[in-house]
Amino acid sequence: MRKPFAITLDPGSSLANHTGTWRTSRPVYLDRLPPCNAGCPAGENIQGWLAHAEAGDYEAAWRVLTLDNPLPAVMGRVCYHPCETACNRAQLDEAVGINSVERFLGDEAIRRGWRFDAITERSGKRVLVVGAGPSGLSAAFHLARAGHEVEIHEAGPLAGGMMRFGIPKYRLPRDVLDAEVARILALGVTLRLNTKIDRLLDAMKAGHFDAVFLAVGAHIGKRTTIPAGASARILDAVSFLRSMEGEDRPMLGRRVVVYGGGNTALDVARTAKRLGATESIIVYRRTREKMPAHDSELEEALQEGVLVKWLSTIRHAGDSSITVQKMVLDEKGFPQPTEEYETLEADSLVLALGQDVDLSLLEGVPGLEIIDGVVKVAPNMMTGYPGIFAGGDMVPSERTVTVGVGHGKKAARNIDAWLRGTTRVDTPKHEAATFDKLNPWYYSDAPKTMRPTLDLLRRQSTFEEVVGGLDETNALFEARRCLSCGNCFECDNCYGVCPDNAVIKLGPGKRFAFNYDYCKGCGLCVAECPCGAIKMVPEEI
Amino acid sequence: MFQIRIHGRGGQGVVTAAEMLSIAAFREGRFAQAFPSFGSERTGAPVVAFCRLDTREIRLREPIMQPDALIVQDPTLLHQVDVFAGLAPDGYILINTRRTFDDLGLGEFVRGFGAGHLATVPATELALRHVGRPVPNAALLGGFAAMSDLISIDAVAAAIEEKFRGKVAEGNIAAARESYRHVRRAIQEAQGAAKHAQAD
Amino acid sequence: MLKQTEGSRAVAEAVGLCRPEVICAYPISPQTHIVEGLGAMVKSGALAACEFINVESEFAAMSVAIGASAAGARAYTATASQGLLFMAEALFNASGLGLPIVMTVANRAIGAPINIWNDHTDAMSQRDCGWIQLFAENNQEALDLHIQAFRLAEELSLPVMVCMDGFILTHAYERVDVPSQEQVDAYLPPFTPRQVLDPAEPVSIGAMVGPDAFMEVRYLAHAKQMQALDLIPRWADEFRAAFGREAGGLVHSYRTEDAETVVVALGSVLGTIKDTIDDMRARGVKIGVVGIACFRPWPHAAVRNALARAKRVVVLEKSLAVGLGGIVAANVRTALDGRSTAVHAVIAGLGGRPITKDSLERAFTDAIAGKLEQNTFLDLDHAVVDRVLARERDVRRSGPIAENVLKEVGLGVTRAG
Amino acid sequence: MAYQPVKFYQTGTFTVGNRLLPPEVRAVQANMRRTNSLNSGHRACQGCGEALGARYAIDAAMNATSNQLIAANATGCLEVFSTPYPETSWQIPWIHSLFGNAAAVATGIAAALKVKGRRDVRVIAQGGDGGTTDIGFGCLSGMFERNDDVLYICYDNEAYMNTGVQRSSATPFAARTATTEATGPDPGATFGQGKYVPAIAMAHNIPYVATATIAELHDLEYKVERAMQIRGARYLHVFVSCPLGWGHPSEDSIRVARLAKETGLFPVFEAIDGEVVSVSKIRRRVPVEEYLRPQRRFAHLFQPTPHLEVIGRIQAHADRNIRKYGLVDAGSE
Repeated sequence: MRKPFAITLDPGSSLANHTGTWRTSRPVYLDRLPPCNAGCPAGENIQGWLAHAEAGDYEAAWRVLTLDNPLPAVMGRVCYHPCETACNRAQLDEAVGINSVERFLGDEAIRRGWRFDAITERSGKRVLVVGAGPSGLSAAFHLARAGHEVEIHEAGPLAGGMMRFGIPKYRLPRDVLDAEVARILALGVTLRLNTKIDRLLDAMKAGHFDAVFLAVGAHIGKRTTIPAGASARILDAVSFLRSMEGEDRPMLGRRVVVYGGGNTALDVARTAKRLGATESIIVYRRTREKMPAHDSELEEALQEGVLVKWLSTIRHAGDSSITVQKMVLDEKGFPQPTEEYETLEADSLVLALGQDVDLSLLEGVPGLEIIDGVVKVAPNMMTGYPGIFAGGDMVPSERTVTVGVGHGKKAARNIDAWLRGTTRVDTPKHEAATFDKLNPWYYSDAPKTMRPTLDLLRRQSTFEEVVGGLDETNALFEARRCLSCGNCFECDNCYGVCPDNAVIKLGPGKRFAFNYDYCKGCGLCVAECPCGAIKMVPEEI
Repeated sequence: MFQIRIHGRGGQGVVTAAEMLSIAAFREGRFAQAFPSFGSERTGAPVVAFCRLDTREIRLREPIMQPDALIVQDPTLLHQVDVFAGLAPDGYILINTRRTFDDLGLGEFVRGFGAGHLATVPATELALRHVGRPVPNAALLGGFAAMSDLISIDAVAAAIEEKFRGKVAEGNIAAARESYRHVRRAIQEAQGAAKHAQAD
Repeated sequence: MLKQTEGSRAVAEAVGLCRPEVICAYPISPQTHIVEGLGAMVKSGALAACEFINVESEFAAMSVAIGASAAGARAYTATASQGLLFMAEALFNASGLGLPIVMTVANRAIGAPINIWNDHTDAMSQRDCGWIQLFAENNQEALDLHIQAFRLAEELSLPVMVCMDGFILTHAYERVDVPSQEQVDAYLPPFTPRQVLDPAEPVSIGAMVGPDAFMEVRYLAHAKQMQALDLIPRWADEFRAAFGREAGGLVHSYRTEDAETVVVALGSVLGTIKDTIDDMRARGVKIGVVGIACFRPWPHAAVRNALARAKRVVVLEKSLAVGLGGIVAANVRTALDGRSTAVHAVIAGLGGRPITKDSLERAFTDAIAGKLEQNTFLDLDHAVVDRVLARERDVRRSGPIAENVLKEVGLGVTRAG
Repeated sequence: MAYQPVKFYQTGTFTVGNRLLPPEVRAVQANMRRTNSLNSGHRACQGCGEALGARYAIDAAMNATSNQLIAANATGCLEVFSTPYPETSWQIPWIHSLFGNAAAVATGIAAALKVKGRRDVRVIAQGGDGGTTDIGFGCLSGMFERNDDVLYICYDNEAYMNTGVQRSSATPFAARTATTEATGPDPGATFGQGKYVPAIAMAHNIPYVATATIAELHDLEYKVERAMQIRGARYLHVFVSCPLGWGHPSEDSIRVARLAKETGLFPVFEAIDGEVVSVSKIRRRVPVEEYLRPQRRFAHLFQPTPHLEVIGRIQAHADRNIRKYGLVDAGSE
């Protein structure tokens, strides 16, 4: 049509007007480190595998998960999940049930028989792993994946270390453990059981190993001198729990007292209940708040009828009774003795006061530094002796399966670098995705799903697993509660809320880009990004 | 050119009367122009309407100030408005009443008007009888046709039919025709009486 | 087909024959009968494919017409007086956007004091709003001008105002020749808009134009109206050929061939003037009249020609530019630029004051005798205004002028409603 | 919510789209091929709520009508920033006539389309609060009363922003504008609570009346789509924030709009044939201070010390809305 001059205009002609010149600061996309990832001792990319789970692709999720941790089914049961403690969602309603989803994925993998990808290229190097506990298995897995030939020497009759000889069945069914160990071995890892190494250097030479990873754990129960009658029955927790794996179960009697405040103490007390003890009493010198054991475990124990004597120390162990001295906390929070005593009927006393490491195999290895009974290692997990690395309970650290798995991975990566004659440099971590960076409005309310728990009667009488797993629907639900803190999950908000259409949508999986020709720098995209994956940076003027 | 001025009150169909008159003239091949005394008078207020008849196009737009004929739809106006203003000597006067000019006190004023130029007719009564409403305009047009011979009663009937429909049209036509006969008779009598008077 | 009918009815039928697609109606005297007639036609189905919209104001009436026209529909409305002023903003908009809307203005005075009777103040107040303004001398011409108006508007893509005197024409029963639908269809092609709102070819109409282009836009509006000066006579000729009658054009001269005195006027008063001129001619007075059929665009050359041989010009107009005098006269003077011809404005018929032959003849005679001032107010009651002015001089709180005048004239309170 | 909620916990129904949702439950704005009816390059201020609301609404309408849409625009910010010669940002057939006649112009367009038998082409009229609640009110009411087939969208930023932030009849009580300065014994607007046109529209018993904010895109799009499914006069009143006129940071435009709803000051609902049929419940009820504080136009309510009486009166207004429209679920508090 012949359009009247000036008063009638062709559509979209304003594209000629580049309003980007108005801008004084510009939005940029970034990735921030989510608190769950930051908090995981095993260094799992939690948000990464949750993202696949959200999409219902559980195998992909499992594969991402197992890049860092080969034992998801185990971890999904025994991990004390610092990731959930750190989870930003806790400030909205409740933390995402990461641990339960991990367990779901682990169980799903076992159920469906998912296997790790076969190793393609081989390095020709041999690595000795001492100890088939969490650290050893984790290291073996990662080393094997890196193409090295791995041999595990385990002193015990079975693989698993503390996972088998420390953690009771009702927390970790053995078939689960066996399945995940088998899957690691399937990578071609050699496992020698009942193979105790006395002199490490000799063993290395004999086996032509290029490097060693030590993960013998801490299996010697700490003793303390308690005045005791001749016939007093006193055991230590480690050997007691280990003996649970044997043929004939230990005799404790009807009244059992456990001395200590760690998770092991709880494991013993709960196990005693299941063995038929009518009274299972924990004696601990501090208060519940000070107790190192995990509160969830204490809760379960109390539910099962375990009793706790707070602020108490054992002064004397007799044949059928023990004497307890009451304590009070001083202003600094340290327990101080009082003159108040109490006598408890007890058929046996189990000491759960921590464990020591058996360092005998290190004799004759030069350059090692032992402090408070543990081996000192460099940040790359290498001991003072080149090529000998160590991790798990035998190095200074919190003694959990998760930490052990983490050590295994870290050590493996550094051993790999060392074998290749390089040194590993960790990529700098992204800035933290803290809660204040989020716009939680966009997340709808969805409280955490509770895992089913076994009814009390059976918990007190049998060793069936106490905590059940999630089924597929609530696992999906739980996964989808993830806020994807700090990382774009393609919610299209920035694309939608830009008043200047200055956000370009790149398509599924490709995220977005800014069109700085038109972006006026209003900052709406930053304010309305749910997960804090955009920030404003000043323009150079 | 022949100019008619119609006096009446709002609601008596004064303007319609002028319009029908112009239609009747048009139907007989004349040029005609009808228009009201433009205003917004409401029911009951004095109203004037005009009608010009000619054999050629009418261009004049001024109000009619020297009418050749007057139609008075409401005799009570005689004492309010100067209805006779500008009336041509020996013009026509038709008044809606059953009384005579003398009864109305106009005997003196109309002395000298030709007998055929004066007539009264009870148009409102006729309207009430035939139409059922006191709208004397159509009846008066019938009377005017009889008095002036400018338009035929049939043209008036046709004009009424153009303005009204069905029963209303029929009633008005009936009223017009009766009024026509009434006036024709009255004028013949008056003229007869006039002749008689000369004969003496 | 010949008919004896009311002017408003005749216009309604003419508009109906032009196949309008959208008609906006808002009542105001004396225009009302026109839209009433059209409304009836649409309701009865006699006028098909037409939307008849009862709007809530004249402002809305013109706005609805703007929307309809921009969407490619042939749009029509009618108004008068205060109504025209109430749509003033939309009038400028319609012409500014170049929308070919046709509107009847039943000319009427503008208050205060409120007055429903005829004069040209309303149309004249909008003479510069960018619309083409045509003035009808009688009902036949009013009818014919509407048919021409649609063609003119749509060819130029400009709105056209057809002005006819309120009551004097709108309410007058006269003989008119109403053309057949075939005749009108042959003369007026279907509306093909210059620009249209259409999803198939989107445009933005009504952009904000700044100093960088506004001058040009206004110039083009002016240039378009200048084009109309050529088109209007051409279509008047075509109209004569098709319908066998004179109608429209720019100016009409009557007995001006040897006239020393030429009267200039617009609208229905031309009829009375012609009768007056015939009488004076009969007495040998060399006088004629020029009727302005198109006031906007101002037919400068045509008027200059028509008045070429005049010794004196008397502009008889029904409008007053307060503080200046005759509006038409002022335009006529520009047409006589550089000539010595005397131009007298005679302001007449304001607010429906009758314009009689006697008064006209008196005014013309005075003009010939050189006794007319530049501005003369026909039949003005000097006694009354002098007394009112005197009182205002003496008394501070002299009260409202209108009421004072009525008192003086002895009419008591106003009868207007 | 009036629309079908999507059970998706990570982002619920509130984000624009999500890679895990089927396209049909994502917002029109999530579509890579959305029409961008109001295109880039317009001259609206940074973070302009009206520019955002207009694209949201018109894109949704385009989507609902398969792009068979014509819009009439009242004078105002939207018109000025979108079509300064020689550029227009509109991708649709669009006309600007006057400040006060958008509704009437739209009526004309609708009439033309009806005559031409183009029932597939739909008409929208749009304007700001000035062009709607003040100068255009007569035409708007006329359009309603005739039930013309037009959707009128009012983008309400509560003052005459185009002319420099003067008070309109939609300006809320106590707000500072250039003609209701924050000085004297009772600073800010002192004209009651503003003219509430949605209720007036409902009083015309037109088939559809709804309110929405730029903070709830899905709700807004749902209402536009619903409106386009109905014939006759429809009215949509969209709350759009104005960083310039209200004095809040440009990035807060959506947040402020969200607070207007969450305080109850701006009820979000829809009405059929003059009766409220659904309301958008308040998710996390907040006191009006949270809404007032971020805006400089209300700064005088907090300086030097909070004017509790005035704030209380505003809170009372919010509470009245909450009662009247049932904006809070019983038991949710």
